Amino acid sequence: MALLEVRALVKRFGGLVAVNDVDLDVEAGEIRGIIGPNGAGKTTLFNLISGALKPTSGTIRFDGKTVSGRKPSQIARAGLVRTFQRNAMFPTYSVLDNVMLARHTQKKANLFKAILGTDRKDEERNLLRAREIIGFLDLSEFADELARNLSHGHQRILGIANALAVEPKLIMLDEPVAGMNPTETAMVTGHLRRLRDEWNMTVILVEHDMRTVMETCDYISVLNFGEKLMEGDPGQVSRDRRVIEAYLGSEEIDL
Amino acid sequence: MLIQTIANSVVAGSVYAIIAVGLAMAFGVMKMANFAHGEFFMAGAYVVYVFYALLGWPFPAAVLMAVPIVGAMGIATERLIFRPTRDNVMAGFMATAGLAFILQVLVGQTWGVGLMRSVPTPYMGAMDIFGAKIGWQRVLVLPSAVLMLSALWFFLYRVKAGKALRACAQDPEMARLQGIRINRMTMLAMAISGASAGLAGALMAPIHPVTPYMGHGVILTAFIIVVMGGMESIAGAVLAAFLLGIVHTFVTTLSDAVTAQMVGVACMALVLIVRPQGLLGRVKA
Amino acid sequence: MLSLDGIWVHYGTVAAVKGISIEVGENEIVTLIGANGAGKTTTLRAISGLHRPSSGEIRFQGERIDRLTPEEITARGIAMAPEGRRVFPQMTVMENLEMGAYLRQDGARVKRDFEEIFHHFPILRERRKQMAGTLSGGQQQMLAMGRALMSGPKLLLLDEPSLGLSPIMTQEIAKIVRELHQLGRTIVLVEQNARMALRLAKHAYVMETGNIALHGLAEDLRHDPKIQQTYLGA
Amino acid sequence: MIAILALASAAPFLARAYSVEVLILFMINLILVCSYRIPTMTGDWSLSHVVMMGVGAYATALLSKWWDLSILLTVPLSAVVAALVGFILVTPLIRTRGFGFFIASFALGEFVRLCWVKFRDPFGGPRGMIGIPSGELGGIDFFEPVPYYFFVLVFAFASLLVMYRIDRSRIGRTFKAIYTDAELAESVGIDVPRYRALAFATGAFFAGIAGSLLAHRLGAVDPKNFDVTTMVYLIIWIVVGGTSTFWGPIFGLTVMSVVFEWSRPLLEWRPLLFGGILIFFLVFLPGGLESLFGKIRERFFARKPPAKGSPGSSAT
Repeated sequence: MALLEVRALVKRFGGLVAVNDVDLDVEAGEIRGIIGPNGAGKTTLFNLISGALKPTSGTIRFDGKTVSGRKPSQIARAGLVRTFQRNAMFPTYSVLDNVMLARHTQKKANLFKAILGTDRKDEERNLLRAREIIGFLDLSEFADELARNLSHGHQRILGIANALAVEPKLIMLDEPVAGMNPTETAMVTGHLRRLRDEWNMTVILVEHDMRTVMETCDYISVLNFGEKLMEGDPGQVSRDRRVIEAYLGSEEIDL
Repeated sequence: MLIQTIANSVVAGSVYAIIAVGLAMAFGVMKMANFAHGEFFMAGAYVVYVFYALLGWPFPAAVLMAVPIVGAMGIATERLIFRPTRDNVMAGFMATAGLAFILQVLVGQTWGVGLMRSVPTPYMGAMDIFGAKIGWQRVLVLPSAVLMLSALWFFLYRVKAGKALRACAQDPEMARLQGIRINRMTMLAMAISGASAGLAGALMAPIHPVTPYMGHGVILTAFIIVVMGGMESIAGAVLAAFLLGIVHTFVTTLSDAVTAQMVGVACMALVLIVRPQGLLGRVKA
Repeated sequence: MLSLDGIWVHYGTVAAVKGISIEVGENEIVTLIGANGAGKTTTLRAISGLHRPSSGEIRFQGERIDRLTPEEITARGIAMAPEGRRVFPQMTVMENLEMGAYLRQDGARVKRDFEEIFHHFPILRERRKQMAGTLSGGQQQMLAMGRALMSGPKLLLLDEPSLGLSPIMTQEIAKIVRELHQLGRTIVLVEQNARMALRLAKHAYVMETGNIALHGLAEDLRHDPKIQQTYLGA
Repeated sequence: MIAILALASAAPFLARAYSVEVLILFMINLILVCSYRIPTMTGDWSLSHVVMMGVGAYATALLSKWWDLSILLTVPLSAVVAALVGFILVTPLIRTRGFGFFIASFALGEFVRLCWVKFRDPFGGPRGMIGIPSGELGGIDFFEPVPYYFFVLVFAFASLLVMYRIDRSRIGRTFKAIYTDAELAESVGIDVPRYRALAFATGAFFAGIAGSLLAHRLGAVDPKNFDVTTMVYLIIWIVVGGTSTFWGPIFGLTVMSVVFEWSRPLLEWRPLLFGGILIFFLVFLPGGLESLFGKIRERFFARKPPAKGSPGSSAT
């Protein structure tokens, strides 16, 4: 059984069918790419899986439990955490505090304990783990820096750190390398591979930068017009005639 | 009795519609929420008080004077408060709460605070509809509302500037790409918004106790209507205005005015729970 | 007619367009192609004034326009049919077209332009009383183009006109673009559909991560394997 | 801290009787203004907060008149009642955000207020209720200003301390995270509606304490005391001070209380001054006075801002 199972997923906006009958199986421990030309339905699919949108029909099962129709916060606590296209971090908090904040879901906060300060033990354990996550993503030297003072690349990596803080089984990344220079991009792809290899993390990657997708993903699903066009490994995908046509347009256009 | 109540509902709904339409319009175009809208209503009533009761102008002329005067107040509010706070709806709204204070003091200190300024009724007598008696002054409100709403409709749907205003409300960035100047449109919207509040106040002056604080009751009703109608939907505001007019009048007749207000708020809470975007509001994609 | 010289555009701290230069001659179609997120739309938004460049110069008919507001740029004769159509959804087709002609005073010629647009897009005449928000994607695209044309522009900017459209509809749009060009319009066409764009345009610029990776005659680029590389990365 | 407490303890013996009354009112307002900041931490600006204070005041009136409860019980019980009413009110409100929340809370607050006007029994109708006992403790009659001053001082100190702890706790940080980026907060598993409701009810709890203390002092409650005009004054305090730190509202209240006392000769013209101040701050200094400190600090000490402004985990 796959970690994430999407079955016959449909999303309509008024008359527009944004996602049409999509099936998806993501196995534990793989890096899965989801690509497709502009307007293919990637973002909608992403929002459906993360719970930001409710599907018109179809089911999403994660880790054996049905999650479609749940709130994003519930899905996150179930172990499926997303990142954002924008730089998603709490800008006026330090890097360490960002990750600490994201860890708050680990245990229900208790108003009285918080006032009396008796939740210190949990806090210490959280702090240890937060430092570990930051260390894993090479952000240790910025631990006390305010998030807004980081470079663009490091802000995006902090977004990933915030996602990891929730202790997910699967992270879904929305264009993690957008706007990055080649060095930063290499940094991120390196982290993703290490996450898969060392932490056995499952990753879904929605990304425009094809080089990153082709170099990083184990398997790729291609969307077009809201439907799944094909699936395959990077080599198969980049040679596929339908994929090339979806991106570059048809050769047989008649003018 | 029933007919009387229905007739009263229609009158109440008409006034509410004039008031709420202006509020919805300003919010629709550039998210301008005017806390002093009730004070604009009050200003309209005082225009009638000054020109009709003090200076002895004919009543219709005094009512018409409210349009340019309160409209100009709307423009001034746009320039001095809404434009500098354009990126923050709340700041603009709170600042107009300050404006409400200022207007109350200015009016109160000029014409007196405690005194209920009563404007003599220009049209005595009552109309008889199937046994129901409605004072002519109230009857007058209905055609005025119809006239005003039709004029607004005509402007928004038949006049180029009005269409531009709608374009602005739907997509300000695209409106700019057509060459429509946003700043002019926001001024126009506030002018109309102010003028309509002023007009409503002017019409109500003879049948409503005229005091510097008469805006208080108005603003609550107006906001309930706008929330129920869908914040920026003008048609929604008109619909909600008449619904609330009916609710208020019937409950007032059966019970009392305070209960009517409470039922009104309860209606709003119900709409929020069942349909948070309002009766005719749209969900933003 | 239009020239961009060393244009940089930033969103916050992120550079979306990194010092590009583009030339557009009178009566020609110039296309900007490239994968998603390459900076094409940002470039068009900079030309139309919706996003101010952080450095560089944009000149239109010899005058600098990069510090003007969108309203002023529209008044100078640049019209844009934006990405994702963005018609006024709660206005009729007719009203949308009228808004396109908002700045024009020459009533008689406006009337003629209505006819011309209905000639190019007969469906719009049929649907002229329908709310724009209820049109299909292809019809909305036609309306967005029609609205841009109603301002009587000297330069037409088309942002991804084929986006999300079926191949048949795409072909339809392509034909109309060619017609417009043959009638003497100057057009900047931003497209992801490279094969279509390269057959329509004379000159082409291929964008990649905010830079211009390639440029030249569209004819020469059409069979250049590098194009496929910039799209598919392999 | 100790210095302030010492000063506060000495104050009633140094000041005239009138000033003691002013100081009592100031401390009640201090609890109110700080409690208002709690829901604003999540980004929810409510227009019904003084009504929550009113709930506390009415609860005190009923509890002490009907059951003759001790003042030691009426104050906390009234706070609990206010928190409960807050919880009920916020349930429909939670579906709205930002401006919609603002005006919907206005209407719901009016609903509560209209209940007091409408039901003569038990709320006394439009004129409110009178004859609320001042309370006494161990034979000390709180009708006298000085003993009551110390009673209020204890509650104000305790309330502020707890609110300060909340501000610094992970719950406070979660509130602020929701304000900064609700979508991101949701994505890392924070149940945003639950925390917003919690913030609102917590704010109502402390507003209830303020209301209870006020009711005991005035001996009467009047629905007009908790209307939108009072609410606008509360907004003025918090806008003048700013809301991004714990100290902003306190600072704003202090400054505006001085202005309020100083402007007494203006009589009925006074609201005009306050309206003008509100507009001035929103248009020219939207961050409030506290934002000036940041600007000054940046200009004169070109170093990283100290940990005080940033809710650091190491600070507590």
